[in-house]
Amino acid sequence: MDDIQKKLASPSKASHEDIVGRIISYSCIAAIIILVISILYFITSRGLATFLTDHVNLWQFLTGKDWNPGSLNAQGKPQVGALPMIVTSFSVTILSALVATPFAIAVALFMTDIAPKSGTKFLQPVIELLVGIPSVVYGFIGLTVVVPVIRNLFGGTGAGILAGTIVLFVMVLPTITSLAVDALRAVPAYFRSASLALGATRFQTIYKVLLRAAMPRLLTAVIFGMARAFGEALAVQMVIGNAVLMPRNLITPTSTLTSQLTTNIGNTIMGTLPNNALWSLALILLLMSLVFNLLVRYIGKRGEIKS
Amino acid sequence: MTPNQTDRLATRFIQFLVLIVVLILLFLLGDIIISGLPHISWHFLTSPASSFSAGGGIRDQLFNSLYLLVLTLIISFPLALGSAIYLSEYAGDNWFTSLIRTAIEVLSSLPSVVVGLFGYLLFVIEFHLGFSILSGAIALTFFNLPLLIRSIEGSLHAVPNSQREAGIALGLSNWRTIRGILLPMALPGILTGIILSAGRIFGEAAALIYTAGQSAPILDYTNWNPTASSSFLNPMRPAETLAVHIWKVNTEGVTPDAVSISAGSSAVLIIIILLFNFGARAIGNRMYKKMTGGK
Amino acid sequence: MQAYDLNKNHIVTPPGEIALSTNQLQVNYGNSKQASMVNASLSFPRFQITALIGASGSGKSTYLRSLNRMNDRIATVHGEIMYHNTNINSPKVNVYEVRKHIGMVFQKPNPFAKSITENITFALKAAGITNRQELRQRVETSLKEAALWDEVKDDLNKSALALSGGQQQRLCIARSIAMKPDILLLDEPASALDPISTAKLEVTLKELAKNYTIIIVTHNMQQASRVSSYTAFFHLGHVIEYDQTETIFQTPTIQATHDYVTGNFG
Amino acid sequence: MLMHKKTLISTLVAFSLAGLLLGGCSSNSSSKKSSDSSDTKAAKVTKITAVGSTALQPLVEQAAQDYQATNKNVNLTVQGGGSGTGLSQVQQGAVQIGNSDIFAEQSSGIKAKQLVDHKVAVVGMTPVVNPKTGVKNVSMAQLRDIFTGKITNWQQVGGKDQKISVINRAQGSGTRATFESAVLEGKKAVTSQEQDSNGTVQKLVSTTPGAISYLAFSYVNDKVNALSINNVKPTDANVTDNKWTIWSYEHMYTKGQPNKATQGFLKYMNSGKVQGSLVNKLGYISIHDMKVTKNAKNVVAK
Repeated sequence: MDDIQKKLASPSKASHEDIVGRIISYSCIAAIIILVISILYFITSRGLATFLTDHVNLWQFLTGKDWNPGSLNAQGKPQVGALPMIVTSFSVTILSALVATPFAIAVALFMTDIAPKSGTKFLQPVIELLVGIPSVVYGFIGLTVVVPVIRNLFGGTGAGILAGTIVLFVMVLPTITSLAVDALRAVPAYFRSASLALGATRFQTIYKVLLRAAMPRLLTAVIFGMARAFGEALAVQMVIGNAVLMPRNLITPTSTLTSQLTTNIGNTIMGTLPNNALWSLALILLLMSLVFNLLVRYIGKRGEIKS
Repeated sequence: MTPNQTDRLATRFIQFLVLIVVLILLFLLGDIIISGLPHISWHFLTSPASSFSAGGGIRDQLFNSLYLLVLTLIISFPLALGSAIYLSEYAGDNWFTSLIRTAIEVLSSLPSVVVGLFGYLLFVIEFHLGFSILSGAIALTFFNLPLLIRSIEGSLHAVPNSQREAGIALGLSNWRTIRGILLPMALPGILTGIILSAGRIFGEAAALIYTAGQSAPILDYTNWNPTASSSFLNPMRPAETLAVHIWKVNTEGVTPDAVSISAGSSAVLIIIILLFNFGARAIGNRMYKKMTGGK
Repeated sequence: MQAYDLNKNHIVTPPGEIALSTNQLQVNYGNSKQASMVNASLSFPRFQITALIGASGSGKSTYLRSLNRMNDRIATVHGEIMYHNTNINSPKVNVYEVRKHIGMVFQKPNPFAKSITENITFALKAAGITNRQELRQRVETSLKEAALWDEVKDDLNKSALALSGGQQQRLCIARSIAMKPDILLLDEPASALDPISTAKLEVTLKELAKNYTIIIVTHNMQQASRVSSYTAFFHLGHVIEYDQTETIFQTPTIQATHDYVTGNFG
Repeated sequence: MLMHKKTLISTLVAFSLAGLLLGGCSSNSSSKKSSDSSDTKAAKVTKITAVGSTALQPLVEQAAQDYQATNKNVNLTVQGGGSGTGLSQVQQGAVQIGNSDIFAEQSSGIKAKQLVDHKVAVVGMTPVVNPKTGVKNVSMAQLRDIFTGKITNWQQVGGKDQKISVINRAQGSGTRATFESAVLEGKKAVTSQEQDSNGTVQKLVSTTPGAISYLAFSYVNDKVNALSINNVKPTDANVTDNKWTIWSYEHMYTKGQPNKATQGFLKYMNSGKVQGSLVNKLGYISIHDMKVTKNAKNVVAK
């Protein structure tokens, strides 16, 4: 056996290093898994208590329209119908995403194709600043600016889905934009040059080639934006009005899952139905965020750019 | 309409939308800073808050915010770094990795109040950490981790694969390659990510109300013993941060100057976040220039 | 493209000392059932330059990258790679040692974002060489061997990214040979370089062949005929012909090789 | 300059490793540390935590600060979280004092018998309306009809022709419980906007045309109109003899009899120092000034 042969057969400093590296990074990921499992278990167990300990019918919970967990209805059953909040949460989420998407894509296109240099230099900080503004501040601006404007334009109290949508629009804009920028940047440059070389105008290239090639990732961006909107609490709570009523139009006070949760969690007694019911709302939020993520994964898998 | 006209029109339209976004930001910044700036004074920044009379400042809240930020980063950065390395360098492309990714994403979209209560019941009560900066920092770690992991992983991903190959082709271990070659190259991106996530920590309120608490006991800035209960360095003391202060002053504040305190605090918060952003950019650019030899 | 009988081949075993040989090497990328490389059995003579030629997708790079286990994470490799009487394609073998002895230079120059000196010393330090004197010595020798010393000796602390493409590639070679490997694998090292840099590189390679066994992948047939003493022709994942370079280019045995080297291909 | 970068990286790595250790064992070591420190200092410093009602928080917080200035052996932490949180935590024994706006008996899920009530202040509440409604006085019956949704226009109570928009407080909040028990007589409030804090309610009522809600006395300012009920004005004096009926106690609950240190602080809360000046400064009514008492069933006695 020669020297080299021996070296080849025995572990070296490098192999030890790699074991150390693996241990470090694996234990980090293990710690995170523990964190996630603990919080998921925590929310799930509390959220399910409404159904398991208090024997609330799941179907009634999802479709009932009366939310008043502290008191009983005519049949002596607790009033825990979460439908108005579910509907409102979805409405503000979808509406704000619908409004934000064109703006986000416009900003992204501006940064990637129309004015890549100055656009990025100037708009990148704009986007990051929008992320940086705390939701408390968004909420107060919503309360002191958006709500009065809506009240003056449409009457009523001003609080409602419209106000929530406007506030959330600004809040999800940066999320969607930065992901849309990534999506557009991922389209290989030769897609653009090939299209332009064929005589297409910039708009035709953007519309027919870029947006189409980037579509799966753009969709992903929108869904991430929706996930953010769905989970936002403090800002929405201040402008939505917090009345657990089925929304009849865009300007009557209503309530989202998060706003109800934030408003009432401190006032309920742990272990009682009103408290458990709120945790069930949190569970819905958790499940929805799971659904959004699975959706993203599904779209991502189907739409990978093959190159 | 000819294609060229459409093209021009579409460009105008895109520019118009961009303009609106910029105007929204300018309006937000303007609104916050213009209404807050007149209330910011040296006195405001350096005197303690008052619970019922006018003229209170935000000295302790400001310090608490910064201290909490540092503690949160000390806890979350190493975890995020290790996990990001795992995800970008070690993880295979399989269901397990995708499960972990989904779990991390779910973590980032949890409503803060839920995380706050979880932190309250588990850390404050169960682990006897009490209302403390430490509890708050752990709770904030939950939000910060997904952001940090995503940005670190992104920065590692942006390092060309040829650098990895160069490293291991020299007989270096993967770990040495990551530490010595990939991380330095990813450093500007990682730093930017940290600073941007710092903005989020700085602005978080709901999760802190139940963990770091919403009262600021008088701090002794001359006591450097971190185990003394009045020391400003004690991580086991309750602490109200600037964002929580804004929330409290606006919701339950009884001081006559609540409005101006809130406006001033918001402006301070935004200015600090602005500084973070510009800092991140400047540091990132500088490091990038150094590394590429000024090219 | 004309369909050739891929199982018809002509493979010689070079006389003299063999530095590295493969036996029935098969490579599958990812989970793909379709092998990118099948049954490659070649022997590489010590202190000679061997060229691997073939069209894009012929499997020559795949084969080369398997030789120092660079494909470990992206592909499964079956078969034997014999080096110093050891099958280095075994999971038991210390892969880091393999790569120390079998160095590799890539298609695109990939210097680290460090100074020129650090590019060379980084791996040396990791390997446990800490003596400053020795480090300095190795930097100088390897840069000289890679014919880069005269151009950079005054700028050793400058970032390697500030060098030209050709210089970067020679730095990458210097970085590899500073580890004192046995064998040097080069994966189309000149493809990103201009003709002048390429010519310089070829001269360097010929110099290096005095001390190292070199295996080079190239799609440039002139380059193969200029620098190598043995040449292997790859086609669609099969080794079709392996012989002395002169024989391959002037009197190949197999029709496919003939068509390829004369340009009547595809 | 490259050396500089390298030191930065190594600091970063060192930093992260240190943090990893810290993060990894933070739950253990720090909990140990805290119990250690409380053990070693047990002779000297006792830790008291009071949690709950956000309405009571400013008073207790300020009192605690003053108290600690003279009593160095007590370490007081005062936090909000809501009355529900306060009651559940004190019942579980997680905190020493649970602050609440409502009687423990009124809260389902709380075993009130285990808890000892310490009333420290009285809060008066008043209906408030947007100044432009033009209404200054209503009868109790009218007020009830407004909040149950029977009266929907200000014209019906002598104001302008304007729709009434009711802003309620969060379900389960102490303020709402007090208001409903004093005004609604067991009827159910109309489902409407809910806000969970005095500050937000004050802002909304002052800006929303036709708005009505209710606030603790200390949050009433010149931007909102406080209503008189049956021509009784919402003043502290009227609360003390129950002419004004919408008021409640601020409670500090302990589980069983409090320990010595907690007892000392509760005594201080009841002393002239707090009751004589601090309570009034923060807009509460001193418990000493009350000429009547109210029990958990809302029965008032002289």
